[in-house]
Amino acid sequence: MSAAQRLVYPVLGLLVIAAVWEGAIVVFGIPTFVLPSLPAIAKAIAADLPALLAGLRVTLYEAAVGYVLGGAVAIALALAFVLAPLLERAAMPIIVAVNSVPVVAYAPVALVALGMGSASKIAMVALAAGFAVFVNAMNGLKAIDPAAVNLMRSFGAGALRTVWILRLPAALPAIVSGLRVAIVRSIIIAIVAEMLGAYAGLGQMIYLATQQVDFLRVWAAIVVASVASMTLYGLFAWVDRRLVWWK
Amino acid sequence: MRFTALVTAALVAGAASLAGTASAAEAVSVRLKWVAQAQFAGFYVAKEKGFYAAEGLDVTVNPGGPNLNGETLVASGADQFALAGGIENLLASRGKGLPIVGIAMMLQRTPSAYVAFNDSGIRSPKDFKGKKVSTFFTGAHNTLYAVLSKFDVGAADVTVVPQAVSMAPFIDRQIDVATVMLFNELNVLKTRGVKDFTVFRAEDYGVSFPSDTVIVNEKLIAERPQTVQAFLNGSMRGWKYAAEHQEEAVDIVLKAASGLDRAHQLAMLAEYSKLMVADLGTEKGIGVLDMTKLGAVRQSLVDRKVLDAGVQVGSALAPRFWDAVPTQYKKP
Amino acid sequence: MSVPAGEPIIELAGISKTFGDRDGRVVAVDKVGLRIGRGEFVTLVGPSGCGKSTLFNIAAGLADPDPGGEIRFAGTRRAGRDLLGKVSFMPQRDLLLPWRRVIDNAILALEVEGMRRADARRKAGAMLPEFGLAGFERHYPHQLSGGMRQRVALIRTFLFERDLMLLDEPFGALDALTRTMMQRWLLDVWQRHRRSILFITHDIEEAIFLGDRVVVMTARPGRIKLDVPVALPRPRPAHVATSAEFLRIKTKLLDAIEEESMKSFMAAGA
Amino acid sequence: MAGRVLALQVGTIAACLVLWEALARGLGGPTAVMPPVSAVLLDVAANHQVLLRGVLRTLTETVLGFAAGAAFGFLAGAAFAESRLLERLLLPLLVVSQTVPVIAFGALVVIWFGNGILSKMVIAFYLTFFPVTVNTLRGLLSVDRQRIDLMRSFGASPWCLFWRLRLPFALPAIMASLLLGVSLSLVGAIVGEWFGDTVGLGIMLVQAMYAENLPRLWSVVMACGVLGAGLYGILAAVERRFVWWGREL
Repeated sequence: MSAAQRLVYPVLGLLVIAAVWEGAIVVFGIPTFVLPSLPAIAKAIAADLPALLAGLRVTLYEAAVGYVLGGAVAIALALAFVLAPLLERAAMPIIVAVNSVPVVAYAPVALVALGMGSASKIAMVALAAGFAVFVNAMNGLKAIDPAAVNLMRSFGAGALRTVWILRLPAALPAIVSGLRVAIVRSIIIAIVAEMLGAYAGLGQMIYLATQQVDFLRVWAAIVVASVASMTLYGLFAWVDRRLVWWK
Repeated sequence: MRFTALVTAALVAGAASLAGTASAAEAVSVRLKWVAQAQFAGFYVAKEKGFYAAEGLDVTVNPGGPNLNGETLVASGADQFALAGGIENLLASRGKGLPIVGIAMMLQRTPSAYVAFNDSGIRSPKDFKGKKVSTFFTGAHNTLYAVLSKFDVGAADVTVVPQAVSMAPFIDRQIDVATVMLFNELNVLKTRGVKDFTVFRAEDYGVSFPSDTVIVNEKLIAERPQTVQAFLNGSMRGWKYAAEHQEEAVDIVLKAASGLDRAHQLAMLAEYSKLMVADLGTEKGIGVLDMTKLGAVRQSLVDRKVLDAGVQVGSALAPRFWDAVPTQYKKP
Repeated sequence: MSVPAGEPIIELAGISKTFGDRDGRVVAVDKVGLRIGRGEFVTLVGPSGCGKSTLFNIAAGLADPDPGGEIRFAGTRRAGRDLLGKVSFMPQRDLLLPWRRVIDNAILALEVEGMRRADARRKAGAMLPEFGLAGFERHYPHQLSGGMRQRVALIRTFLFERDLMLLDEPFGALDALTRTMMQRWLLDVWQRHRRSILFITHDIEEAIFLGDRVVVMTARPGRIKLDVPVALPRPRPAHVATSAEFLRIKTKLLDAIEEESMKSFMAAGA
Repeated sequence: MAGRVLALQVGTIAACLVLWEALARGLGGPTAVMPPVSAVLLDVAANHQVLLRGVLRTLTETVLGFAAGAAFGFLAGAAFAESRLLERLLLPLLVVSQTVPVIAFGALVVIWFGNGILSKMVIAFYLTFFPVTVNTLRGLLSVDRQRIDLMRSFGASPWCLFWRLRLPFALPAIMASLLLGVSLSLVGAIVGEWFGDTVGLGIMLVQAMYAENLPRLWSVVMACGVLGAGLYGILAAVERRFVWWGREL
C-alpha cells in the first residue's frame, strides 16, 4: 500500500468528524463558547499565530530538555542496574515507590520547589519521560538470551563490553519504543505543569485564556499543541524505522 | 448530550451523595471561582444552615479550578450561578457575546495590593518603574495598570510577569514587587514569618475595582426570575451570617472541603468580610452593586483600550434582584 | 592415523556439579574424569538430560564445578572461571546478533579481544570462501538459511583461535542433508586447522563419523560410562558408515545407551 | 539470600528516610520545600480520616474509569482485529486523540459530563482505553498462521477460534496494557478532580499547593503513591495468577 493510500482512510475519518462537528453546531445551535466552529478556530490560530508559536517554543523547549535529560538518566540508570545487580536490588524499592505516585501528583511539588519557571516543567517532563524509557530499557536489557551472554563471556568479554556489544543493541528496539511513547507524554506533561503555574508556554496560554473567557484561544492553543505532538511523533516513527533496521 | 445527562443522573443517584435531599426543592448549582475555601463561606453557610432550602432551592456548590471559569459554565447552562471574577471579567465576557449578567458584587473594594521589601527602596507605586513586578493575569493585572497610570508609569516602564502558586519568588527576591490578595497571600506572608515589607493597597491610590461578581444566565432571568431571586436571597443571608459568625462559617467550609488549614481560613474570612462590609456595603448591605464605582472601572478599561466601548455596565448588571433581597438578609 | 598421543589440552578429574539447595538437590554431573589430547576430536553422546551441557559449561568456564574436582588446562591447574576466554565455545543455537552483518558477526570474538575492526574484517573475509559464505559478508542474519547461519557461527568460533573448541550440538537444528554436508566440511576444516575439539551430539552416527574417541555419558547423575576409540582411517568417506568397524562401534554404543535409557526409564517409572 | 536482599532493601529505604529527615531539618525551617518526614507523617496521622476519604473517592473514580476504558479498549481492539477497514478508518483518529492535552478542556468536560464522578471517570477512561486498544489489536493479530490452521482443521468456528486461541494468546499483551492503564486511570482521576471538586486526592493536592502547605502536599503525594502501588499490585497479582503463560509464548 502506498503512502497516499494509507492516508486516504484517516483523512476520510477526519472529514467525517469535521462534518459531524459542523453539523452539530448548526443542527443543535451549539453556542461558540461550548463548541466553536472549525473555521473560527482556524481564524483564531491565524490571528494569534505569533503568540501561539512563542508559547509553543517555550513548551517544546521544556519538553525537549526534560525528555533528553529524563531519557539519558533512565538509560544510564538501567545500564548501571544491569552492570551492578546489587545496586539494582538496593535501589529498586525507591524507584518503585517514586514511580507508584502518579506523575501529575508531583506537579504541585515541582512548582513549589522549583518555581514557576521552566525548571519545574523540565523536572516534571524528565520524570515522566524518564520512567517510560526506564521501564522499557530495563525490560529490553533483561530480556536477552542468557546463552548469548554466555557466548560473550566465553570470548572473555567483561560486563561492560557485553553491555556495549550485546545488551544495548539488543535492547535498542525496546528503548526506542519507550522513547517514542515518551514524546507525546512529554509535551502533555509540560502543558499540564504550565497550566498550574508558569510564566510562558502553551499551557499558560490555555490557563489564561480559560480564566479570561477567551475560548477560541483555548482551542487554538490545543490544536497547535496537538499538531506539534503528532508531527514529532510521526518524525520519530520515521526515524525509528530506519534505526531498527534488522527487523 | 442527553445520553450523558442520563448517565450522570443515574450515577449521581447511585452515588448516594444526593440521597435524602428534598425532592420538592428546585435543584440549581453555583460555580465558585476557585477551589473551596473561606472566600466562598457564604454559599456553604447558606446551604448548611438551610437558607436555600427556606427559599425552596436545593443548591449544589461546585468549586472552581485552574482549568475552569464560571463565566463559560453559566453561559453554557452547566451551572445556573457562579461567583465569577471582577467586573472587568464580566464586561469582557459580555464583549465576547456570553449571555451572562451580574446580580451582586461581593467585594466593595479592590482585593489586591502590592508588596515590596523595605530595603528595596520602593516607597510608592511610582518606584515600581524599572522593577520586576508579578501579578495575576486573571484580572488583577488591570488593577495594577490602573494604579501605575495614577503615577504616570506606563505599562512598558515595568517588567510585569505572571504570578501564581507561591510567594517564594518574592521571598527569595527574584522579583521586586508581588501582588497579594488581601485575604490570602498577604496572610501567607505573615504566617511564613516574612517581615520588613510594605503593603501598597490599590484602594489607597483611588483605584477601586470591586470584585467577586455573582452572575447568572440571561435566559434564567427571563424564564425563572423567582429562582434567581430565591438564590440571591439565600446567598446574601448566608454571607451575612458568615460575616457575623466567622468561626462557625469556617467550620462549615472545612466540613465541605476537608483538609484546609483552619487558622488560614479564619484569617481569610476576616479579611474578606472587611472588604465585603465596606463603603456602600456598609451603608446599603452586603453584595450591593455600586454603579458609580463599576462605571468608573468600565471607563478606565475603555480608556486603556482593553474593553470595547460598546459594552455597557447597564446591560451587564441587573440590580433589581439585589434590591429585592429583604434588608435583614443583607444589611450588616 | 588415530589417537594422537602427547600431553592433553584439558583434563577433568573428579568433576561434580550439584544444583539446587536443601529442598531439591539435583546432581547433574558426578565425579567425571575426561581428557582431551592436543589436536584430538572427541565426541560426547548420552541420553537427554545427562548433564552434557553442564559438563560443557564447566569446560568453557561458564560454570564452577563443586569443590573437590580438578581441572588442568594445558598442564596447569585452573579454577573454572579462569577458562573464560581460553576456550572457543559454540552454543547450540547460532546466537547471531540480528543487527550485525555476517562479517561483523564473524569478528565478534576478535572485537572482544581488542583487534582493530578493519584487521578483524580482513581476517574473517579471507575465511568466508572456505566456509561457503563468499559474497555474503554484507548480508544480515535474517537473510540467511539455517545452514549458512550455522557456518557464520562456526567462523565466529574458529576466528577465536584457541587450542580447544567446544561445539554443543552445532548441527542439531539442521535437516539431514545439510547436516551431512556440514559434517564433512567440518572434518575438512578441522584437518587443516588441527584444533582440539569436544563435540556434543545425540546422534550416534555423527559421533562415530566425526570423532577420534566417542565418550558416552550416563543418565542423571551424569557419569562417564564408556570411552571408545574410533580406529577408522582419515579422511573418512561417506561409505565408512557401512564398514564393519563402524558397525561394531555403533553396536557397542547402542547397547550402552540402551542400557542407560532403560535404567532411567525404569527409575522414572518406579 | 532472600533475607539479605530484603534487609538491603529495607536498609536503603530507611537510609533515604533518615537522609530526608536530616536534610530537611538541617537545611530549612518548617516552611522549606522539603518538610521533614516526621512532619509529613504527623500530618498523615492528624488527617488520616480526610486522607482516607480522598483515597476512597479517587479510588472510585479510578476504578470506574479504568473499567470503562479497559472494556472499550478491548472491544475496539477486537473490532479492529476483525475488520481491517475499521482499523484503517478509526485507529489513526484514536492516535490523534491521544495527542490532545485533555486537561485543557476543563470547562467542556464539565459542560458535557457534569460535575459528578462521571466527568473524572471520563478523563480516566480517555487516558486508559488507548493502550488497551493497541495491545488487544496486536495481541489478537500475533497468533501465528499455523496454530490457526491447526484449530481450523479441527473444525473450529471463528467464535471458538477467538475464545480458545486468539484471546489466550492476546491476554499477556492485554494484561501488560491493563497494568499501564490502571496507572493512567489514576492520573486521569487526579487531573479530573482539578475540574472543580471538594473531595479526592487530586483536589487536595491543588489545595495544598495553593495554600503552600507542604507537609500536607507531601502526605497527599504519599497517599497517591500508596493508592497507585495498591492498584498496580492487585492487577499484577491477577496477572501472575491467571495469565502465567505470558513468557512461554
